[in-house]
Amino acid sequence: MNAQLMAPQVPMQTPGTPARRGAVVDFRGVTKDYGALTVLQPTSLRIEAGEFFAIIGPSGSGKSTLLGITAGFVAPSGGSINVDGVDVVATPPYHRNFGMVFQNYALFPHMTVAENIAFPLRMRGCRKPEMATKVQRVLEMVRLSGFGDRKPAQLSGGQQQRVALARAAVYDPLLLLMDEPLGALDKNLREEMQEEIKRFQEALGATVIYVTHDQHEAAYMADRIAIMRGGTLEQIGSPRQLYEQPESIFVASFLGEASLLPVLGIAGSRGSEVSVRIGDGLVVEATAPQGRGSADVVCVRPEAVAISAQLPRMDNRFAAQVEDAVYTTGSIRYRVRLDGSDLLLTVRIPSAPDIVLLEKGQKVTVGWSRRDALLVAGS
Amino acid sequence: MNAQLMAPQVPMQTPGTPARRGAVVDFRGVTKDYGALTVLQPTSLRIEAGEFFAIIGPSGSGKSTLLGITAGFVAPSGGSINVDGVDVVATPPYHRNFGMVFQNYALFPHMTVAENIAFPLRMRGCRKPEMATKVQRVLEMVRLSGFGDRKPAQLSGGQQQRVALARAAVYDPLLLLMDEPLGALDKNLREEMQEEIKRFQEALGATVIYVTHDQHEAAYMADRIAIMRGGTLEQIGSPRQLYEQPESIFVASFLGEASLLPVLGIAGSRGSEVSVRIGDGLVVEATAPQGRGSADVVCVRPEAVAISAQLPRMDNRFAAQVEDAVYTTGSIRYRVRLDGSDLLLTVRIPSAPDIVLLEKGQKVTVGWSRRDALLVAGS
Amino acid sequence: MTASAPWRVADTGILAFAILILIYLVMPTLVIVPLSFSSETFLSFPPPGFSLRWYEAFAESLDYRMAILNSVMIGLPAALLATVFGTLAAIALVRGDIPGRRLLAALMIAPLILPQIILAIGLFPIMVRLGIIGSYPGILFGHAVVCMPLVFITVAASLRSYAPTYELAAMTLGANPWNTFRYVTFPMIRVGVLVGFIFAFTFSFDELILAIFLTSPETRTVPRLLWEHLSYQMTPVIAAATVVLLLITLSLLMLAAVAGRFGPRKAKEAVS
Amino acid sequence: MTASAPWRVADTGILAFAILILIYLVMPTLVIVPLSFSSETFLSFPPPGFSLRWYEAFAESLDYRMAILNSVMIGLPAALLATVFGTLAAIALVRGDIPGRRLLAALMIAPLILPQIILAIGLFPIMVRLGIIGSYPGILFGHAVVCMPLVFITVAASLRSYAPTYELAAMTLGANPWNTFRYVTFPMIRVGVLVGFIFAFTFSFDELILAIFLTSPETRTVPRLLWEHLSYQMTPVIAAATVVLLLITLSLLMLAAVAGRFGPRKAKEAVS
Repeated sequence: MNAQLMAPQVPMQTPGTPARRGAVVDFRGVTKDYGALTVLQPTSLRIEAGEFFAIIGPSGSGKSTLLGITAGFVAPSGGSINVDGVDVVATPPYHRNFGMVFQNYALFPHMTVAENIAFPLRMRGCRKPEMATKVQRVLEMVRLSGFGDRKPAQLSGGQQQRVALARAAVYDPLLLLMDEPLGALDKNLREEMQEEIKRFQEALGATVIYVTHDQHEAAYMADRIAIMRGGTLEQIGSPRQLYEQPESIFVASFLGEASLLPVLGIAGSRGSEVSVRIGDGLVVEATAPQGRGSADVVCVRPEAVAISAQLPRMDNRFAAQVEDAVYTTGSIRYRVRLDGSDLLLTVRIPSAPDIVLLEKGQKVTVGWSRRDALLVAGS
Repeated sequence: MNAQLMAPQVPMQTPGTPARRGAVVDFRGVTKDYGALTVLQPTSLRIEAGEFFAIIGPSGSGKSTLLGITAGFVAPSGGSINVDGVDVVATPPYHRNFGMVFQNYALFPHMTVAENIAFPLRMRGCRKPEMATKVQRVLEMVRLSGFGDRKPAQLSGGQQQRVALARAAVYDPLLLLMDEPLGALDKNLREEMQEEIKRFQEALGATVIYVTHDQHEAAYMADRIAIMRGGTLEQIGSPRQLYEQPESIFVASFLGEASLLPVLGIAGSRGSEVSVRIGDGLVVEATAPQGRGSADVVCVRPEAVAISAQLPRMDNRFAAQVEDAVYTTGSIRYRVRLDGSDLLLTVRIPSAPDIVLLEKGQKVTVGWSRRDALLVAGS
Repeated sequence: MTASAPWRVADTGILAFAILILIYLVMPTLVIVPLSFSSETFLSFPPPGFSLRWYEAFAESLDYRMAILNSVMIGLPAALLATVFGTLAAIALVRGDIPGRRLLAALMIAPLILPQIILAIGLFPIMVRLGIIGSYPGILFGHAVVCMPLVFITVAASLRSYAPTYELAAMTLGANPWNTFRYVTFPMIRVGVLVGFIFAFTFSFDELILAIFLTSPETRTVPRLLWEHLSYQMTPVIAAATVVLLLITLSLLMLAAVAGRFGPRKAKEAVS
Repeated sequence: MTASAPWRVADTGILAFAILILIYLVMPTLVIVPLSFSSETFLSFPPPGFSLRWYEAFAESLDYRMAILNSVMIGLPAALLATVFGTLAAIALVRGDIPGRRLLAALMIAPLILPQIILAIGLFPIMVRLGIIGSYPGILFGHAVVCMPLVFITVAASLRSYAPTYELAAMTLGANPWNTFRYVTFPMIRVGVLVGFIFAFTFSFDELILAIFLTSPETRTVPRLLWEHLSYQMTPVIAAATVVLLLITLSLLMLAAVAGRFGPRKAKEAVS
């Protein structure tokens, strides 16, 4: 099926496989303020051709503003946006030739599915027969071939989302903008649509800028993620980089779960290998990232921690006591208190039918390797 | 701190620890139809005292209707709801004495935080000094002591949610109803509030009925979960029961992820140990749940599957090929195709900084134990 | 059952209101309709006998024919003007980013609330000086202004009933402002515009005070003719004319209600 | 900048509309105000000299004092009645579960659209027969009915601006229907009710046609007195009276605008 998508009957701009290259988007010092209120600090960012780029952050972090500026709905207060080398800041939205998918789909309720999809082609003066072929092709791509004559209100949420995708892609834009496109869907449908969107992007070969507040969604879908906070880019990297090498406490706690143990002092160091004191007689063997100075906490991911009576050959080993135990889908999550301190540590282990949950108050030993204990700066 | 919550200065209905028992809620054949449209089939369900009971299901499954009937907003078409042995169906909502938390908080915008919380006490003719003490106590419980004089609009989403909790609990209801209370919050705030609500319920000792569409939230918070589908209860059980012993394909795929391998035939059986054929020369050693007949698929959870070059002593071992590999927060998710078939299997393994992702097309061996392969009936 | 309990209080209110409506709207009709079928020349109630003679007299009256024609010739262009400008004003104020929109919106409603007699007293000398007193354009523009608020209100309500995302979507899809209005905004508010037009026409058709001041015997409308007859003498012809005017008005309002019915509704949320 | 592009078209519209408003609302004022300060007895424009004599005449006129008193004595209770019933009707129709609410809502607006002359012609013989023609109750109830739509519209808009969850929450917290209304619904719609009341009073204060038919020389209101003077002779006293009436109306509308300003606003969504 994938192969069929790669070789459509109607020639795309670049025929054959691999599909066309998406646009390169280069933000240079883009800012936005409303009078005294700055919602977007000067932001520079380069998104590569064909990249699936996610922007995440809490509400008010400026992620929607950045997308609005890219789409042309919001005029930036400064800076430029070069798309394939051309500055589009002064171009009105209807001449930017990007595709955009909205959270509530924004399908025109008075048009049929086919008319909705044909709309951007009609605006481009496309001829009737060509229009029909293109609409048919893209309907097949989103597996809604028989639905052209229905009104959007007659479709389910997932189907509407697929029509919105089709409409935003039918004119082969080199850049697709998506603003929380799955925000209105149920959990399970959302997971299904995540795959659909990824498959769709691969077939299309477009660059995607994807705004969401769901970190799991971003981690699952994106090649790279930008985490925004208070109008600035906090960190940019692949999901794995952000998760395993967070550069700030904010990033460490925003993406996934983390135990953050405050550093009281340095007990010793050799290159990137550092021993830090986190309590009376509690020393953690940790790793310092290269070229960074301050170290305010030790970040340990819950799945890096082993928990049992005996832990052979672990860099860090502590006696602890179970504070609570929770079964979640597919895994068990313990909170343990390190003996001789008030420090809480989160531990997550995969569940299996024969695992019996540890009880509250039970004495345990927890351990993790130096490699999994990262020093992270504050703020 | 927990200890302090258990022994408040103002005596609760039952002083000392353990806190009061919540209400027992007994639904007996409760139905709801609008003319020819039945939105809730006859439903019987007993919720124990002090239980945290979640109801999940896709939109339109009847979960909100069931909650609305319990609250008294919707009159059932039939059946009774006994709360501590008394049928409340004919009782108007304002005499039911339940607490309820709404998705958008429903804090009265023209009243201060303290006035909002005092409102139910005022409706009960509570005297001024007692009112002030109770409001103060509950504000402390939700850690908002200094916020009594603010208007709800001056608070953040999480703070508003905590005020809503306080208001619904200040008159010590024996039953708390929650309708997607965290639906309007960002992912990270939501996880924080989940703990807050659990802690709050424990301190309060009330029975909670919690409606959500988020399966992870339900699994994390609830003692028992009811999964609804098309106006009926599909399955009831602890999160672990539902995840490890789903009774239908719907439950297996609604809660968490699952590889569902269609059963082509039975190759042999001995008690609950069954060998089933899933393809040409592909036989899976599986477990049949007791007392159930049909077996349409073999359900395998992604974290039960091991993936590597060699798999010693596994009940099931198959050669396979990697279809795709995705890094998600804290884990790696592979989709593999079993050799000699079109069957796709999902595998999830914990990630660590030194793990290198397998590449697409790579030959691997996957395996899982018989215990983790459950036969599940269709529909 | 229990769900609607808090509105019980309100139900009593609506009952009381319905009774008042009955007394003040229906009872006059119950008086006028029998009078219009009276067989006698004097307005006496109950009428001594049944006849259609006053309807015949109404139908044969050149004055009334002229008046109806005038009402239509003034009402249609006035309603059209009101609809065009009222719709544009609603779009600018609801969707646009104009400073002081609250004040401007209040200004839009003003002609509905301001006493028409003030308008009439002020317009009269101006029109006399411009030499357009009693002409079609004079009354037509006057009616356009007082009808505009009705269009503004209905169209603004239509615009507020959906998020502006549709227009943003149209723009990203390549529609310039005019095409966005033509293919997206207008179809979405079509019903509101139609209902506003009908309201505007009805209002102009029934308006009396401006008509008294600004029309001449050649351009006088039905209400003004009725008014003149009332000052002169009370005959059942007036009752017949009133019944006809009432029927026209009610038909137009019914038309508006039917149009509203087939308008786009907000997607009804599923119960659960 | 680019964001408001599609509404450029509408901006042109609002400009055109503003000009029309100027001509039809402001220019009359520009004529009447100078006239009222005229030093001469004849209405001539521009006025030959400045004086306050006509305002003195207006202030000393017993007729006008009586008329203002009448306008208030009719307007206040009429607005109060309209507010009580209009609010109840809005609550019942917006929040209740009454069958045929679309039709009932249309009925509520009807008195605003239906020609008042029909109402007047129908009510006149009934009131004559009941012996209440020219009395306070007759005109008072008449005004209450025609003012009610204004209250209904503003209160219904207030109710639609927030979800009924607040009332459901109040009920679960132990508030019976009356307490729910008193402590939750009413405070939430308070501004809408107040604005509706001001609109209703203004409308009654300015209403002419029902006043002509249903009041007597003892109960006549300011607009009717103005009207009578107009039929009799045009003096600058009329201009002075008109200016006063206009000022009262504008003050009331300003009051309504100020009240609306301090009303609860929808929580403004953060930009990002």
